[in-house]
Amino acid sequence: MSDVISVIKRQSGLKYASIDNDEMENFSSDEDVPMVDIDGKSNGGKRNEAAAGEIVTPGELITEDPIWMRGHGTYFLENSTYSSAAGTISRVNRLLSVIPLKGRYTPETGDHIVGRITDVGNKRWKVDIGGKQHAVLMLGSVNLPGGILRRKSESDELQMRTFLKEGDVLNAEVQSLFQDGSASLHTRSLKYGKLRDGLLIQVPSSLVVRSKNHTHNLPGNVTVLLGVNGFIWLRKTSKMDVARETPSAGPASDISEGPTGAKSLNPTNSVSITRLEEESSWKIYSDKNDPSITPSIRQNISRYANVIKALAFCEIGLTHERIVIGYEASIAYSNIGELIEREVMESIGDDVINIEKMRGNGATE
Amino acid sequence: MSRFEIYSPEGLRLDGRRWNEVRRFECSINTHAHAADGSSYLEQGNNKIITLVKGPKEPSLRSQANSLKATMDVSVNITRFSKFERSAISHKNERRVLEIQTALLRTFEKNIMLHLYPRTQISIQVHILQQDGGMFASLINGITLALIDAGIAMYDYVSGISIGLFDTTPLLDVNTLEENAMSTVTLGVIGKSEKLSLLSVEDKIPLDRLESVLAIGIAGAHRLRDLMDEELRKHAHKRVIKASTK
Amino acid sequence: MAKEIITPVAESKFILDALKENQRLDGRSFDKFRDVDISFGKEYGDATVTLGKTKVQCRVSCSITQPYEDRPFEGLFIISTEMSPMAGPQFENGSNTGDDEVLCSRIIEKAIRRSGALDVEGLCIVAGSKCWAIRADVHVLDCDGGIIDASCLAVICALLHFRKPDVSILGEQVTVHPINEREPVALGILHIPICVTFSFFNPQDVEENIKGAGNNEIAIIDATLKEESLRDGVLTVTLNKNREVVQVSKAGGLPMDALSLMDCCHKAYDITERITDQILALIKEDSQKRNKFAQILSSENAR
Amino acid sequence: MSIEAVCGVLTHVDGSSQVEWNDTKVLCSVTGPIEPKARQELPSQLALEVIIRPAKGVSSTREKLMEDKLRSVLTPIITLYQYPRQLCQITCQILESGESEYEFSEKELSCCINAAFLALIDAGIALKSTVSSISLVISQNNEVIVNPTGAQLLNSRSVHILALELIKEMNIVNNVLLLDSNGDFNEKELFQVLETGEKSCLALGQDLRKVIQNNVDSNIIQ
Amino acid sequence: MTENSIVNIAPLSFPADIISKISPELSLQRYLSTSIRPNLRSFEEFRDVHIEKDKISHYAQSLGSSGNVTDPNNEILGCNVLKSGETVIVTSITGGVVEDMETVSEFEESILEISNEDDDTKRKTISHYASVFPSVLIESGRNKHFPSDEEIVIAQKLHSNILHSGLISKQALKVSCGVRSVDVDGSISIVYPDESDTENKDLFSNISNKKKWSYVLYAKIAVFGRNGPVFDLCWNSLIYALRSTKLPRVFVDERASDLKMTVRTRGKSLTVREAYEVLSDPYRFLPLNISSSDISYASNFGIINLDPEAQLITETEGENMDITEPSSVLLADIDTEIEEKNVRSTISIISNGKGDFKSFTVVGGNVKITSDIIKSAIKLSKERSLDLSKKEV
Repeated sequence: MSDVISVIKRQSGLKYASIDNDEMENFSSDEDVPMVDIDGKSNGGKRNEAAAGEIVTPGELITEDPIWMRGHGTYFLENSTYSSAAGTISRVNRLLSVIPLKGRYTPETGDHIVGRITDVGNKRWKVDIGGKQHAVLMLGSVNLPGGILRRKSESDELQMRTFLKEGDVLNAEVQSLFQDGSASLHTRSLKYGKLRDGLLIQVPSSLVVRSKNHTHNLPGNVTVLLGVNGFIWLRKTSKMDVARETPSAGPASDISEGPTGAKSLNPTNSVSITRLEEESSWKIYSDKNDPSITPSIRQNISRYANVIKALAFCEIGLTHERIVIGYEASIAYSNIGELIEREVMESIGDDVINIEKMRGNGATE
Repeated sequence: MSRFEIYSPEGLRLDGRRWNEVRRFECSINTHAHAADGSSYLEQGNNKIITLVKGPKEPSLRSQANSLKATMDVSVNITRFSKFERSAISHKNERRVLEIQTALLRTFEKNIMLHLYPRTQISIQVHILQQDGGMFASLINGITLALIDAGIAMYDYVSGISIGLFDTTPLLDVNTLEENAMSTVTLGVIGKSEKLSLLSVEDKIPLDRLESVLAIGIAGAHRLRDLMDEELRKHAHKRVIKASTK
Repeated sequence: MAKEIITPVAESKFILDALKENQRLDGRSFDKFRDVDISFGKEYGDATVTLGKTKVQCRVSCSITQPYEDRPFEGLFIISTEMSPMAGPQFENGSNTGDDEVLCSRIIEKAIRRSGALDVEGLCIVAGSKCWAIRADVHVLDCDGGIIDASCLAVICALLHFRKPDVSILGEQVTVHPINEREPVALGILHIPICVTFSFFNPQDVEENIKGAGNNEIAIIDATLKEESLRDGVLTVTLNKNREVVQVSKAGGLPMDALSLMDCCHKAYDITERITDQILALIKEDSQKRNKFAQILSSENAR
Repeated sequence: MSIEAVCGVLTHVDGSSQVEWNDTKVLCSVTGPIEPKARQELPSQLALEVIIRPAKGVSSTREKLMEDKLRSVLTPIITLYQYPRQLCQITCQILESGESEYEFSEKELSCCINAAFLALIDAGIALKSTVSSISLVISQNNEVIVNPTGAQLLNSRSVHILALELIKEMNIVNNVLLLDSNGDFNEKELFQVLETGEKSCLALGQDLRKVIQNNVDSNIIQ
Repeated sequence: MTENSIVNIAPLSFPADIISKISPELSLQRYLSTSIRPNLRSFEEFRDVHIEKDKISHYAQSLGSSGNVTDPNNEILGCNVLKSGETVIVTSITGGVVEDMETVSEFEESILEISNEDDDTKRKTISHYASVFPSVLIESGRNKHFPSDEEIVIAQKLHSNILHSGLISKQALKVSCGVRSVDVDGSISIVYPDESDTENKDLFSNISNKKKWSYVLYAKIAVFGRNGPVFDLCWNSLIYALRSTKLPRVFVDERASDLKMTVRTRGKSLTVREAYEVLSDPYRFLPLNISSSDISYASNFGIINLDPEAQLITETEGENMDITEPSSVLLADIDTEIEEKNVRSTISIISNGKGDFKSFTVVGGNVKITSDIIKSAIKLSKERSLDLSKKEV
């Protein structure tokens, strides 16, 4: 290539007199930075290694050291490694990878997620979990009315729509991953199943902080289900939820009652196989919402929803404490609708951070 | 209209720029977070372009799913009010628009790591609100930004630039008046390299001039790449600070 | 039914390996354009171009119509390239909305119509009210790759070969003289654009192509159908004899170094020179043959 | 001037033929039996997709009428039941019309019929019997002219196209596949056309057999 | 099924309509063997044709009432409604005026003049004749926006047959353009060349040699209740409509005849003669003179082999003769789906009842066409055309 004609860097910003011909663009006053000297410092990547947590953009050289193993978000040629996404570098004992700022949810085994059924097909449901591909929920990995021990029969296949049909929202756990990264779910515990009496909101999945338990009862008789995939379900606290929070007297076998709205017929907490059969009766797949939801609970649910939206707007990680703090901070605004104003959202975000710092308990990382 | 000089002897163009100056280039990403995975709004001179990238998502029609790699589709919507006069007919399936869509698709098909997202679909929608020359080049920049915002793995930036040739002097980043008055070349350059992913010459150019026009174009494209990179890093920095306070 | 051409993996690997060793299936070198055979039909404006196994015919016809309002001084010139299953099973009848068909017709449009190869102002009879409408129909009879090059050649040869009836004007009255009455008039051809298509292959893996400095991507001229279906990128350069680049179209595909693209343009220019001379010789020879026994041709009142 | 026909001219189709007769030239390609699109499929027999493309311009209603006639000629002679749920694409490209397109299509159609017949044989599709077709004209002074030129067509009293089904080495006329006459004529002239037509169809049949003969010879290396 | 019980297969018998559903071929043969057809007509019996008086055309209203035309923007120049069996065909003719683009050189024009002076009975070459531009729409309940193959084929057949039949000569469509002049006292008078005296001959001459116009006729044919091939019905309806068609007189404003205007575009100036505003006179009209000797009517026939096995066992002993040649039978005027589906070979004849033909189409199909079949078809078509020509338009 003949030598690239290097172009002189213009120091002062040029004020462009608006040309009489009006359709010509008239520049705002800000400085139009024309050609920068090609061989100037600003172009090539810095020779030294990019530090951890530092921002890289696609095509940028990260390191030339061959010892690093190349993980997600990188590609390599001989021993130089380049970044293939815009994000921050993470170096975990010799595994170098780039975490993109934004990206869809990538399922991991064991994640507690909330999803929506999009398709009913041969012995499986397709579930939209906001990932790159829809997840699969096999007929075999679902609780069927009549208890766990029942064998799956032909008639079940025909009645699949009576259990779960398109549009139903459910919470489930990622059982395993396929070769191309898509997830296979299961709901074989009373904790999981069809969700009702509530409202679904979506936030970027990176904002939901992974923790041991994702179902929290909130003041104001509302329960929140933080799906790791960013799908969040808010609903009226059911008896199940109450039972879950209070340490149950009976032998708390691992079958803890799920908030699937399955009404436990006898309040005593003795867990017995027979009770399981009653619980996994047809109720767990009923579509009827609980009629006794009072308007005040509805208001609480929508207030919580707006609080969560505010936190997401300020890109603050969602944890149980922060939601409660945010809720308390939002009491000041009587009209719930106001909460989604930009300024209000920002002020809630700041309040949550300040109050949290004051309380000193900091984010449960 | 009176014949006014496209390029004055003193070396000034209609809008006061020099031969090697790029127009005002302002871009922002994550502008439509609710509507799409990746979005960008680009103003290059008077070109105003919104780009939305949806994906990698479940393909809408089952038939489109390819088991080895993601399938892509590009749709360019030239609004009727984008030019000075409102255009009578909608440009939807004009052959020129079909050609641009195919060219953009084939440019980014080679740049995106499609094999990482099998059985998925990446759909790119571009809305041209206002166009003032070098529209094809701005489309390339808009799509590059939106793809990066969507977090889709790609090898490098693709930066687009248009160069006019006013009898012997190449003029960088032409607007409509210059585009109508002279032959223009549109380039799609890969990152900081001198590799051309896209090259389109629509009118006659002397063979011996082409090389110098390409050289200027590539330098210009690198310049735009740096501007995009700068904006991206600023945006990323803001997010990282906000995230670190979590 | 458009059935994609699926080349078996073994065959595609074989072709790629052969290319790596500088070999092509039909023994041609990378820069060798298939030899062009042009034949003219009985009537004026009928040219058939054979490029290896690819066979394309172009028919030019004329009629009198009204010019567009915004261009009262110019005649009309339309090029139609419609594919039919005759060319190969991968084409549907009358379809021209597929990606490749759109690119092909747009390139020919830019190469011939937009570049002003035909002098449209010479087609005007009475400014604002009557002008000639020239129509070039491209029929692809057999497709073995290189349709764009063959079609562009066919259209140019047909235009050079075409003669329209002589016209005399008195005031508003236009009279068309049939061919047997007055010698028909040739069209005004301002320059002869020749298309040359390059196909690119990437012998190494993608990262090498993007980041590597090696630049050893393979570029071959005038690929056959099999090579076309395996190529990673395509570049179509149109030049004419007076060293002008009429149009260049590299619509994406394998990124190529600017220098090697320039090199392609220079190679294309040599081929352009050779083919242009061949065309002009053939046209002269055909017109001599015609004048010897200018037999009466059926009158040219096209539809 | 006799017919010039050659088979196997195209490479990417199953069968092809080019027929040139008295300044009308037609190239025909046959692809099949192949997988049809769902909407073309017939449960019990071969589906025929007939496409005729004019020399000048894009195919319009005139070509649609010619396609309908060509289809009605080919349907009885192809053993359709042997290729159930399959498709056969017959594409005829008219290279030189040899007549003024606005008024006439007889010469082009008769050439298309002969070309399609040769292409079907070249493609090896099973036929019940054979066909040969000619165009005729009754001139101003009432004499029947076989295979007229474009000029004779223009100043004729009536124009006829005739396609006959020939059997037993194309020596015996089995049936009239198509007779389409237009213009001013009476019963006597009609039968006169049929008679003359029969003789020249038989003669043409022998020419076609010779073409098929040397096509087969050239394909099979002795 | 136990081994030893003899299964007696009683012959299944179905009522007629079920047989026609299960195997239409068999049911048709059964009908034919009793020498009647599914539509209960005899083999050679045509459906009767009933045509309505032309009521809706532009001129029909004026003729009816006091002569001045009620609705000026009713553009229909000629119309016909034809009922035959269950099928109804409504044909409406509209027109337009177009400038002659393909002006012919003097040399060819002179031939035109010479030839139409001598007897115009002798058929002239085809370039003297014009045609109608039909568009056929077969109502099938679904609103489709592009015509089906059948509609296209019928429309094109109508167009080329009208052209070849020499029904409409180009002379008949030539426009003799009148001039509208505003007299000194403001009264508007329209003068036509053939009616006016000689004094303003020059006025017409300078228009006539400047621009030539001719009429263009479009026909919209709507078919309701399609019950079998409809080409011959469409043709007959179109002929009746053409017989009732009238062409409006056309004139030009006087002052427009010699105005020049200069237009500057793109740096070039251009003098454009004022485009003539051709107007049609809503009151004055000329009948379209189609040559009555060339009027002809269409009829269609089908031929089918009688399948011996399917014959009902009739008592007549002639039945057991050896069947060498499957006797075929000629059916006139095919209608109903059963006939249309099973009759592969058809004959369509357009004749003028006096033994001359305009069009004769035979599609062989799988039935042997013999000359006596053709003869009997010709005889029937003559009778048909005769009684169709007697119908009053």
